[in-house]
Amino acid sequence: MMTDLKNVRPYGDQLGDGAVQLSFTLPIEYGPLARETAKRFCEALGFQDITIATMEDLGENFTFFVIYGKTAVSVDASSIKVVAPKFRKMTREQLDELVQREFNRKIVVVGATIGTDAHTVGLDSILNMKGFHGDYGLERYHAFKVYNMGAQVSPVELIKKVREVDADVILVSQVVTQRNVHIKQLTELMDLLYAEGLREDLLVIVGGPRITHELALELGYDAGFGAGTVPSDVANFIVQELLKKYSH
Amino acid sequence: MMTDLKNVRPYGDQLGDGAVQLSFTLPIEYGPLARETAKRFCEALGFQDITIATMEDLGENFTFFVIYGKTAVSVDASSIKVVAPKFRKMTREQLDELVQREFNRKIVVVGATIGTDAHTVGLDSILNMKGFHGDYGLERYHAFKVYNMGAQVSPVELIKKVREVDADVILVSQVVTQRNVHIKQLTELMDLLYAEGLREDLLVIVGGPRITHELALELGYDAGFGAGTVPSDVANFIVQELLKKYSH
Amino acid sequence: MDRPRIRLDKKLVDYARELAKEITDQVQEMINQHSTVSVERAVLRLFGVDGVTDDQIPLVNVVVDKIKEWEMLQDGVAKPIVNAMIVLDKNVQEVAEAVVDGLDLRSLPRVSDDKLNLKMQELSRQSLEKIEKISQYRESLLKELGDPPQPYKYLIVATGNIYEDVVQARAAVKQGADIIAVIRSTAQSLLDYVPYGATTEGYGGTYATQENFRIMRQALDDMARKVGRYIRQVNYASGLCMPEIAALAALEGLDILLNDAMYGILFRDINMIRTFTDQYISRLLCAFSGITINTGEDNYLTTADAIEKAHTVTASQLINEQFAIKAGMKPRLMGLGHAFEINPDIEDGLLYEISHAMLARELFANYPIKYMPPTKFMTGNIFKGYAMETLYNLVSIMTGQSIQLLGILTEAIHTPYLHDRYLALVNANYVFNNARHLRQEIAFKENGFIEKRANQVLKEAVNLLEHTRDVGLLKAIEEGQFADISRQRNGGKGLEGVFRKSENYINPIQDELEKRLGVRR
Amino acid sequence: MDRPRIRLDKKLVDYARELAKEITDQVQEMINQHSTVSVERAVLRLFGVDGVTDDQIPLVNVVVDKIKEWEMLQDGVAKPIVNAMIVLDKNVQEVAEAVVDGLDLRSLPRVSDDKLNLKMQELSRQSLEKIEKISQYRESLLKELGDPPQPYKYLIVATGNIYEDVVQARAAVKQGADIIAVIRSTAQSLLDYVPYGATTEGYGGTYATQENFRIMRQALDDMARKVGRYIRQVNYASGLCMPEIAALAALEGLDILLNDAMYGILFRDINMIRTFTDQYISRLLCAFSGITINTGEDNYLTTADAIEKAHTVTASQLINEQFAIKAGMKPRLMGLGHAFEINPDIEDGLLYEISHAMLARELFANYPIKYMPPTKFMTGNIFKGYAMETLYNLVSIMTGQSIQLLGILTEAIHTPYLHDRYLALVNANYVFNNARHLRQEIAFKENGFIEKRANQVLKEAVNLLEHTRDVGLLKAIEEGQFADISRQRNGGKGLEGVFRKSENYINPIQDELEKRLGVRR
Ligand code: B12
Ligand code: B12
Ligand SMILES: Cc1ncc(COP(=O)(O)O)c(C=O)c1O
Ligand SMILES: Cc1ncc(COP(=O)(O)O)c(C=O)c1O
Repeated sequence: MMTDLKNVRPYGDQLGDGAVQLSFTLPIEYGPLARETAKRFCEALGFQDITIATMEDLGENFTFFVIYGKTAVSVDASSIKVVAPKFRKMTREQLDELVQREFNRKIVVVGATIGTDAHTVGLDSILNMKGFHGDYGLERYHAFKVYNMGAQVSPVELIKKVREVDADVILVSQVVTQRNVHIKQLTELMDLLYAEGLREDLLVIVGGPRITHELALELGYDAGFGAGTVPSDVANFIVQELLKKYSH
Repeated sequence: MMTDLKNVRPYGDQLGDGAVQLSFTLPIEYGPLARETAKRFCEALGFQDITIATMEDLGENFTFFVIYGKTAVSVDASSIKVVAPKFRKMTREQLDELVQREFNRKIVVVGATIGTDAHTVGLDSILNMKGFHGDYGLERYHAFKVYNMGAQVSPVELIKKVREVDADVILVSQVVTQRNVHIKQLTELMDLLYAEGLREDLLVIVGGPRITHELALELGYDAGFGAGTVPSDVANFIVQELLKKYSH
Repeated sequence: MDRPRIRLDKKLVDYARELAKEITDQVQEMINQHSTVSVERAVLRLFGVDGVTDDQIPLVNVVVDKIKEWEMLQDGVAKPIVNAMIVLDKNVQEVAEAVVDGLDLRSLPRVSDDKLNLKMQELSRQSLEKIEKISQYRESLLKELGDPPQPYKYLIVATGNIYEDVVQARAAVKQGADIIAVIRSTAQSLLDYVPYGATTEGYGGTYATQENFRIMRQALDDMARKVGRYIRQVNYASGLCMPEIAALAALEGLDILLNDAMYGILFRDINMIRTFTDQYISRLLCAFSGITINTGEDNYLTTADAIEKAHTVTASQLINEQFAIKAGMKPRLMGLGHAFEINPDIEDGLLYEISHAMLARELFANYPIKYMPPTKFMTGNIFKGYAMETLYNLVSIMTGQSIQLLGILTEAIHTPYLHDRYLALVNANYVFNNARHLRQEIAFKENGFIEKRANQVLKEAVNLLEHTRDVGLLKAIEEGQFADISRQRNGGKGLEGVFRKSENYINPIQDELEKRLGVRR
Repeated sequence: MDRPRIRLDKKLVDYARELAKEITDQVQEMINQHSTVSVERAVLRLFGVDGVTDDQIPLVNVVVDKIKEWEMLQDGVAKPIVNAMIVLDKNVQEVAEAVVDGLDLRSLPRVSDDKLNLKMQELSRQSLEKIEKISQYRESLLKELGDPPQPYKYLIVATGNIYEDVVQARAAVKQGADIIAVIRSTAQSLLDYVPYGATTEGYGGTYATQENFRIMRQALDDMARKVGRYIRQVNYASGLCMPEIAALAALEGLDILLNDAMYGILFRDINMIRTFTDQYISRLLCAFSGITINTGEDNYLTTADAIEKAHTVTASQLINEQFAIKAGMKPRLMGLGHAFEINPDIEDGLLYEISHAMLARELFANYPIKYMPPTKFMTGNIFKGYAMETLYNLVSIMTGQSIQLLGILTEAIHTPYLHDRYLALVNANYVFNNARHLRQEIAFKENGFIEKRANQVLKEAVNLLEHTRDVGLLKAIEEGQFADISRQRNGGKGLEGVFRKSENYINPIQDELEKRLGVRR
């Protein structure tokens, strides 16, 4: 399919049909009024050709809907500048060699899940030998010396460790995002890094299933890695970014 | 849950959160640009707090998305006038007795799926003894004499039958709605009824999974019955509507 | 043990087959006395007649209609045409074009029967050799690329536009489809001709044309090489043009055709004799060219209750089997159909589904049987529908089905969107892989519900077959014994295209096919 | 046959239980020497101390902290308080309030031991009689309304606001839920007190308070009468306040408590001795009041691989079982946990799941075991997740599980929306009903994959238990044998709340419970 990037619209079964599936619950009693309200709601979102595929009684005056509609809304994708961590993909062996040649020492990485967040699996899958989806973790590289501090680490503890091991890179993980707790915690860390005069010397990277590179940049981080990240992405980014940093 | 009908908005896990699930495909290659385009698309629909729950490569430059977003859009349900066939619910026995008393004859009903549509199960479930969902069909009522013409009946044949049996009611079914073929076929029938001078004397009712009462009225029908209709609804509507008709 | 077993009453199974044989023996006698316009057009197509008139009427239609008009059709279309070829020293296409341009074949002198027969045989052999090559090529491609594991994942495309169909088919193959069926435009089954060329406008489906077959075939072969597994192509030899579609499918190397001995009669109101005759010739072609047929027993359950009428599926399968045997088909080409259509609200409905699936599997142990997904009880609740498809896929992998038409979560709403098909594959890929060898690890209780139910359905099928044998299949259909639908032997569409063969009737293609398939009558 | 069976190596099973018994015997000795602040606060709560100070600190915390400050805690909280009651002729609440207001219990004269003991016994009996009445009432309600069929459908609500939780719980019950759990606010497990009153602000859950218990209980009982089936209520006796939550749950008639002998240590970094001691007292209370415990073995599989570490689940179940026996619990109250957490991309993953589920079922044949849904491998593809839940529900009904925590299709995205819960019920209702008696109709191959795999997991569990017996449980935990997490015996939260009992230590509630449960030590 070749698309006109100036005019991208959802595709159901033909180009430009604008077909979208929605589901939601309305806090209104099951019945004809609920159906009509749902339809109006979809119209207000700009949908036409609205099919109420199902409407189901959830009890307690709630009604659940599955709806298909078509929209004329389209996006000009040609004007979008994507923000994503930039690196070209090299193999582990190449990276190890490169670091050996250019740094002649291991790059020191400290990882932690900060604040109240107790989820470690994501961070571990980037750091541990075993890695993720058949892609080895940073510990497997000769290029890195990894300190994995685990979960619920306070920014203060983290910074203590950074100083202790003279780290080049901080990797923080944030999985819980309810009530934007991750933003609070990430901001706290970044503020402290500046306050301690450490920010400049470090590459500071954040990851997690609902982290985007865009958000990371906004919060003053060097990169953000989201769902499905493989360790080699992170390894490549770190090495290539540090090289840039040091060559300036 | 008591809702402010003036201000109805989807409910995810708290009143007013406006949470909606969407899924759609964009005709654009899987990757960061696709992700950003999807996000912009949802923004253009008026969503905030957009979570791209998943983005999957369909091949051939198509990308599939499941997205959650929140909207500030709400609907004033208090101002909506619902259009729906009006009748009060009486039992089969009551209806049979009523017809016996008021008409002293059976009401004659002709049913058919018209045009190219070959779906009969819906119509049958309204007409046949067995009925639908444990609710007996019209043939089970003493009140009705039913002629079920089956599928792919042309308007001309249908009208011939109506004259032949001196029908009171026409029940047409339309299931296939691709390219609005049902609208074409329903309009054709209605035009012919007028042309033949039969419209006034008849109750003309349409049903089908994507038929609404609103649409039926627009097309000049007396009522429209949608998905999940039970025969007793139709029976009640017919009897009560004919009573009104004759008492005028 | 490579799948669970149930014990069927062996005597009853044999008896059921015997009944079905008797039933179809009677019908075959009638078939042998008849031919149809589509059969004759198929002969012309196989001889090499192609193209349409300026009004888009296929030449084969013009020629057959003319010959019928000249009252020469009772002898078959081959004789007058081949006679003209010899007399005028033209090839078959030139003769056909000449007829379109006004040539009256009645005006030509007759060559000797010997000469005629020789030429007819030559043309038939050439034609069948061509088909043979095509099917050998497909065999070798299948070997080269490798056959995916069963159940094959069968998906439909239905945009109406063959080029858009190709895009969707390619995507589906990438996502894991093993079989692609292009659904036909709604009205096509009642057209008494095969449309021509590449088409871009269809209604709920895309027209079956030779060119469309070719375009899709090429796209699928391309993709097959890319993904490294053989991809099967499906269309419909159903409706008024069964034999012609079978011929075109053979010429374009299709793998599977929907083809049922009774579907057209019951569900499309096509005349009985027309359908029975057409199915025979179309199956000879399938048998010869190695095309698998898929029968349409699933359709019984879209109108009737899937528990009450389970036996009609079995009875129809047995009848389809016997008809196929008569056309020289081997079990490996008989994709008999059945379906997962029980009301999901029924307690222990899954036990019934397993039982019915096991019955089909046991009765037709090495046949490539085709399993159809839930459709009737799919609702607008796409999530619940997706759960139903999960169990459907599980029953299939658990009981060892062969061809799996994947269920679509939006079945109750619209013809599949691109990602509806993707989600169908996500579901099947997950279940098939995650439960890959489940069937080797479980057994069903001896004399338990599943076994008993299967035997009961078989018994009911035998009762229906007994009655059908007694009154004859035509009468049974008139009585409405199948799918609760009654059709008259002198009614239905396409009756005017049926004719009784004269004593001098010759169909050289049919003769050659019957000879090669060893079913010479 | 009411479900399929697999044959486990009987000797190995007995040996495994013997090992778990030895392991827990060692720990129990240590438990007997300790008490904790939460145990003492539970005693006060059961005597009848209620309420909070102006700063929202529970009176029981103030009192216990004071007594600790006065270095009187090693004898238990009961003695000084009951002494004060007698001396001052006040009820327990009045004494507690007096302490908050500054009364120094050290200043009071001591009454005779006999008098003291008599009063303590009286108070304990009164307290336990109250609990007995409550649990009898619940028994009779269960009888009256009827117990729904297993697996029970267990759903969570987690809005943070108890009143909104009630709305969502009511809706869930209407849709078919049998059990409602109110998830606790994230931080609560690490609070060393139980919050007070009705709460409307929580973080990813709603605070467990006595008043919240009461509000939900009433709502569920109302709904139970409406829908005509008994509805069970769940909360968490986990974290730093296990005994107190158990006491409050007993007083408010809860049916189930999440309660694990090691979860707090491993997953919340709570001190070992604290957790072991607390779990014992909390289980005495559960045993007495007929509260089912649910253990947390599912948590092992959220960090470790569900195939590689399957045996850690089994080992933990056996340890939990022995600890529960020591607290006088009967099998019918032991809801040991396990989970459906295998990577869905694994070929034959479903066979592993079935095998693991059968192992738990066979080892704990009549126990109300609790089955947890896929969480780790749930993704943003809610459709695929829904398919996974379908197989999860199928495995449960097929292997005869008892308590089914329903999976939520948006597990990877957010805490459940109202309709996410509804869809979970749609799935479970469909599968449980449609496959209701499947378990009576199938058998697993003798010596097949499922049976062999189960025995292998059992063997690995035995190996782990053997090592644990050899080094002792505390040491094994220090080594990181469980969940790959290492905890030190002198580390962890809540250590400061643990104390060694003096020779004069008295806990009249515990004594009475042990006596009545026949586990007098
Ligand atoms: C396992 C799990 C747990 C385990 C955690 C065990 C552990 N030691 O990690 C336990 C059971 C303890 C747990 C507890 C809770 N959990 Co939890 N949990 C999950 C679960 C099921 C899986 C998470 C996971 O391991 N994913 C697998 C990893 C590999 O994926 P990942 O984290 O996305 O990591 C990848 C990328 O994001 C990235 N990445 C991640 N970190 C980093 C860091 C860097 C530097 C880089 C470069 C990349 C990177 O790379 C990884 C590989 O691609 C999710 C649901 C789900 N299916 O996602 C809920 C989930 C995350 N949990 C949730 C909640 C609410 C909780 C609780 C608060 C519940 C409660 N009320 O008690 C508690 C409290 C925990 C706390 N204080 O934080 C919610 C979060 C909701 C939200 N949006 O905020 C979820 C989504 C479940 C839900 N629907 O409610 N949980
Ligand atoms: C069964 C079925 C068939 C059977 C029909 C057999 C028969 N004799 O009826 C067969 C297999 C023949 C068939 C064929 C086709 N079908 Co069809 N079929 C269905 C299916 C699976 C179920 C329909 C059904 O029976 N529902 C059960 C009844 C009880 O429900 P109902 O019709 O909604 O009726 C209720 C109400 O609507 C109402 N009602 C209906 N009629 C009337 C009339 C009156 C007067 C009143 C008061 C009420 C009323 O009351 C009923 C009870 O509540 C649906 C998918 C689905 N699950 O819905 C597709 C579906 C309807 N079919 C579809 C299509 C496209 C076709 C074909 C065109 C496919 C093709 N390309 O060949 C063909 C052609 C048929 C034709 N020419 O019309 C599409 C329609 C898409 C659209 N929106 O237009 C659907 C939705 C499937 C899909 N996703 O593609 N089909
Ligand atoms: C055997 C058979 N032929 C054909 C079709 C398709 O219908 P049509 O006759 O419209 O081509 C079906 C549909 O299920 C079928 O089963
Ligand atoms: C035994 C047990 N306790 C408690 C919890 C809940 O966690 P928290 O400690 O945050 O209350 C779980 C969660 O799965 C559990 O399994």
